[in-house]
Amino acid sequence: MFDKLITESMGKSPWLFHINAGSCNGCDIELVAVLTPRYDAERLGYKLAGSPRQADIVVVTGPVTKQSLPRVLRAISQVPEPRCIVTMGSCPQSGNVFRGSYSVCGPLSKYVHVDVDVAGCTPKPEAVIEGLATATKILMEKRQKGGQK
Amino acid sequence: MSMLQHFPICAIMAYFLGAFLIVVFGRNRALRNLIGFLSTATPLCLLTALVKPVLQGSDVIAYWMGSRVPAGGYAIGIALEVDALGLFFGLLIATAVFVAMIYSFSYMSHDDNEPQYYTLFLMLCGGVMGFVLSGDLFNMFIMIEILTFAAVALTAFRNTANGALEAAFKYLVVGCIGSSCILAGTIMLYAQAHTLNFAQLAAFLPGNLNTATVVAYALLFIGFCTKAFIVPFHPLAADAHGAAPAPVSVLISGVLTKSGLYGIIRLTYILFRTMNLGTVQFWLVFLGSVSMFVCVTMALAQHDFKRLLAFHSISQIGYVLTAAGLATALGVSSGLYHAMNHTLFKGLLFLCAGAVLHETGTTDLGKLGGLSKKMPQTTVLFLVGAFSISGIPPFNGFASKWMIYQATYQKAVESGNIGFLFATIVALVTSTLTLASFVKVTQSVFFGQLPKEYENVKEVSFGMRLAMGILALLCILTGLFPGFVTTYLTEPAARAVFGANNYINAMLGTGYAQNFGLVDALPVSFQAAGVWSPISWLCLLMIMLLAVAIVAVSSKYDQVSALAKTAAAAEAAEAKAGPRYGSGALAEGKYELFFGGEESVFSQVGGDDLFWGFKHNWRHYFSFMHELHSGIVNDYALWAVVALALAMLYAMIIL
Amino acid sequence: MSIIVDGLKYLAYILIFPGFLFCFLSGLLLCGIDRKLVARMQKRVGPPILQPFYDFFKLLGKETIVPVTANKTVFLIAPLVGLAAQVVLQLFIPVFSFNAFHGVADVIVILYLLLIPALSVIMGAAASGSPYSGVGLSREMVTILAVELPLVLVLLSVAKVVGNAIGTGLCFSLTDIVNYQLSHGSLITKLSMIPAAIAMLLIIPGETGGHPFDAAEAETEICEGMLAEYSGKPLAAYKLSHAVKLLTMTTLFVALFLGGIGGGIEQALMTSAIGGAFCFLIEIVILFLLCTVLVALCCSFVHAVTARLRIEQLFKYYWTVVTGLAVISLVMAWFGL
Amino acid sequence: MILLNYLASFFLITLGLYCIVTKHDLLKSVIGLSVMDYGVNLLIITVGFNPGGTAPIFTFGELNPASFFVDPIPQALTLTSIVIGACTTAMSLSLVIKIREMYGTTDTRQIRRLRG
Repeated sequence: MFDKLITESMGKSPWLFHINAGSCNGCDIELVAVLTPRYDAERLGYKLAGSPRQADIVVVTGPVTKQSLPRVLRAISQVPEPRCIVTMGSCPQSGNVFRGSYSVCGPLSKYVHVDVDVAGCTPKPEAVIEGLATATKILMEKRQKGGQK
Repeated sequence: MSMLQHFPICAIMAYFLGAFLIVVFGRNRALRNLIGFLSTATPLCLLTALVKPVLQGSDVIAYWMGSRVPAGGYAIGIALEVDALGLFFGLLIATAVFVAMIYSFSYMSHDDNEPQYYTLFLMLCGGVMGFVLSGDLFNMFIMIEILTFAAVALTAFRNTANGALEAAFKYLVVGCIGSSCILAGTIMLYAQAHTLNFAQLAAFLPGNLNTATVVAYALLFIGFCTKAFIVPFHPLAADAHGAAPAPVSVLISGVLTKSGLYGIIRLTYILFRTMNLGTVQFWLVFLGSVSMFVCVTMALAQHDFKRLLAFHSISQIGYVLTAAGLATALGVSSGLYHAMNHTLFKGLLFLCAGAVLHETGTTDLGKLGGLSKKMPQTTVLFLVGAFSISGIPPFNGFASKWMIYQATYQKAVESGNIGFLFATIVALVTSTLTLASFVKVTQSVFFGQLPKEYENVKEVSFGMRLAMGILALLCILTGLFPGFVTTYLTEPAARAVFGANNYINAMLGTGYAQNFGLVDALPVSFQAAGVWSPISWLCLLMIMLLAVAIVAVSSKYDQVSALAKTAAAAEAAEAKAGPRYGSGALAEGKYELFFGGEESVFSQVGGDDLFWGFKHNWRHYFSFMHELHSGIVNDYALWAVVALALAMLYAMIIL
Repeated sequence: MSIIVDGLKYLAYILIFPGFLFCFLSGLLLCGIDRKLVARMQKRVGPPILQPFYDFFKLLGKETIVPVTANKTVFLIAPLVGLAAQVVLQLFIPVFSFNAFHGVADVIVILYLLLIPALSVIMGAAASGSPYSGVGLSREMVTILAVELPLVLVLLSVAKVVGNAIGTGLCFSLTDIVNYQLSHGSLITKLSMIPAAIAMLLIIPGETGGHPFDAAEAETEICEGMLAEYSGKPLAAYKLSHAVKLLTMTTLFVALFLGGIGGGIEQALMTSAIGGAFCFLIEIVILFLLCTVLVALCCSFVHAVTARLRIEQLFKYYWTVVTGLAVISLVMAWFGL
Repeated sequence: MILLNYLASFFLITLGLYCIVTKHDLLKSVIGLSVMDYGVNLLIITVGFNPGGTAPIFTFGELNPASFFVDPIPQALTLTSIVIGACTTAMSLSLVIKIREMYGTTDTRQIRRLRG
């Protein structure tokens, strides 16, 4: 029962850690917009954490530049299990307009297992919330799977 | 009783004899250590044997050297007199000295001139012990000279260390001014009373206060202040501690300052107990509060481990002086309690600083860091000391500080003098500032990141850990059983402080004090000295255990680590299957520090500007203080002279 | 026999009320209410009131990572010590006429016990070795220094007022302070206590690290400061003890200034023939409501309308404005107003 | 006569202190200390001095009933004090030598590594 409580709670209190992997800041602003009064993601328990140690969901924006790649990976690795990786915007998925640049290493899924992709340039807040909700579900699943083993 | 009578002189002589024997036989290490051990263990045993009659039975042991007992009410010979107050300080000293000696065996083993070190060490101990057990003013002066010389020589012992010689010279100059004050004061008292015996002076003076005796009080007071390093003599302590070897620091802070305090208490409450006590109290409390605050702020500005500890030492002495100056039973009792605690925790902290110096070769807070991984036991011991001095319950500093707050506040309410209230507030704030500066030390020495050059640092040897362990244990015990300490140690001593008649009669025969028509200065009441019930601490312990148990149980059913493992395995499998960049790249940085995603580099947050937010607001004060502590010996001498002049002026005004 | 009964009684105090269970429930609930209120004031929907519970249980289910640079023992034990000390502190504060440890509650003991949770966070942060934690702990320590002086003055002035009234001259015992109020009405109705009460209201957010005095935990600036390296269970313990601290500070305020309310309730209830246990329960509810009002007043409202202060501004603010208020109170108390 | 002694001792002590406070040379500081010591010694002697008193070493056979002693205790004290003074001087001089070796100067204004 205690276990179930924890799994339930995991679905209700996902904390975000936001990594900017060379983004144009459009997605970053949009992510913040999700938390402001109009869309208020906090009503679902979403909260921006200051340190990856406290996060459940990592939100990556930007095309993953050469400069940022090792840092992104390092920060992701420092998030404790169970964790979910969400890419926000088209950049981390395809490179978007930066594709083909010498300094772009993306997509992110080349390096880590990405759980949710939220496409768009930039994605609408509704889409972001939807994506996060999906990620939360995956988080709960991960927790349950880990619990069974 | 007849046997016990010889114990005090034996205790003193054991040190001096040891010093002599080490000069003769000191070349052999084993023999030297044996002599050192025996000559510090013997006085401890002898004085412990006196606990029962003196502290519990409130006997006073008078010992006349060469059996020159007083004739016709005149004390001719040199006397030792051990009352509860003297024995209390004697026990403190014997304990601290014993521990410091154990520590020295390993700590000093790499120095040359070891025999000289032990000789001076034992001379210092003998001097202090002679001082507190003496019943004769001139004898006290002699002992003060012995201990000053020994302390100066020990300060300069590692004369290649930065500033050791300089510190020794400054200490010598100001210390000699203090000694001369004591001598002059002694002589002025002699001129009036024609006796040097404490008991006889105590009987004579109350009825015969005049300008000369009051000036003598000021002179003696300033002299004892230089020994206790009360403000304005605190820079000397800082310099001396910074340069001296750690066990000597223990002696200087735990033992030498106590002798000064003992002198002040004896002087004020036994000899000059009929002076205008209200104003004298105010004076003592004022000096104590100033010492407290000035030294703790000076400590915040330090970046050398031992120098910082030295300033704290004086800050705590300020507490003792404040409490002892209240002239209430509770005040004196709490002051003595804090004096005892000061010896214990300050000794512990200095020994920890010594351990750090021994292993790393530096005490610069900016250079150290992360030692807790290399020296875990020293860290724990240091934390015990740090919590004790900051007055965190349930360590001993809390018990005594709590009593001091009660005492000062009670005094403020009783006398209606808002100045004493000020002392309470200063004491409380100082306590927090103390905590702050020990957080700084903990952060920049034991926690944080380990610099590369200290990768090979090891835990200190068993002997040193044993010495620190004894003190840490005492810190905890005296904190957990404050009722025991107050009942059996400090209250008898406080009673002795106010029992001048008892003191006089024991020395000069029953009825002598009444001959001079004296009454006990102050009634003794310990009603307010009750300390909280220990059940609360048991509860704390229980809750702690409960919390630990809950965690232990819950981690048994913990699936998280399993989860992490499976996730890592899946990651690895995926990395193997798909053409991924840098397989296993994710696991790499997991257990490193978070640096905003950067690879972790060495970036220790040092102690220097840790409390910037505080210092910024006080920047004018700090720069003023920095300029004031100029390090020029003339300035320090000037302070001494000014203090002397003010003390004499004040004494004459209040007469 | 009586030892066993006493033991069970104390066990009940520790485990249920005012110990763990009460602290856990009402502390987290207070936190949730605080967050909800802030959200409403900012015209957001806000998280559910039970959000802190979800956060807490979620953190229990997360992996605990101990960084390589950390001193593992201190890093893991510090949160537990902090939590335990916080709960003990709650035990010492009387709830109207109910007092778990009679005669032990002493304002100076409380002053020092308040230090321990903060100190344990500091020690844990230092033990993690992170530079963010280093900066955070320095700010936390300065915050403690800043808050300590006005807090001391407030406590002394309360001690003086009550001491004057009951004739002992000084009264450090919190039990006596509350008992006095039970029979003579709340202290806040005294003129001299109003500045002290305002100062205390300003101290509460400082002590609990609330806005705008949260320079130590500035998450956007120094990555959660002291908690930068904490994850999983220790973090849960910290979050819990932070929540309990909110409860403790508000309960302390109630005990110091609003104790008289309990007397009124008791009288009202005793006369209306609903006695004993029910009265006690109502008192607990009233206490909780009072705490909520205080949190709304000094945490939520202040949070919603202010921006974070820099650490030296914070220090200056406390040592001038708040200390000034407390000094006014103390001086008035001293001259018997 | 006696007053002169007191004045002289007071003068010596003040002179010594003045020297210590104002002179920026280690050696002069040491001299100041010695001078102060002498002043105190003179004070001790003066306190014990009885005008017309005899030395307290005669036996009863050599004394008449009218003769009285100079107080012997201060003299013993002075002896001790002189010895201590000599020790002080010796010790401080040895320190001065070492400081001179290490710092290359005896100017107090330059010997201030420990400050603040």
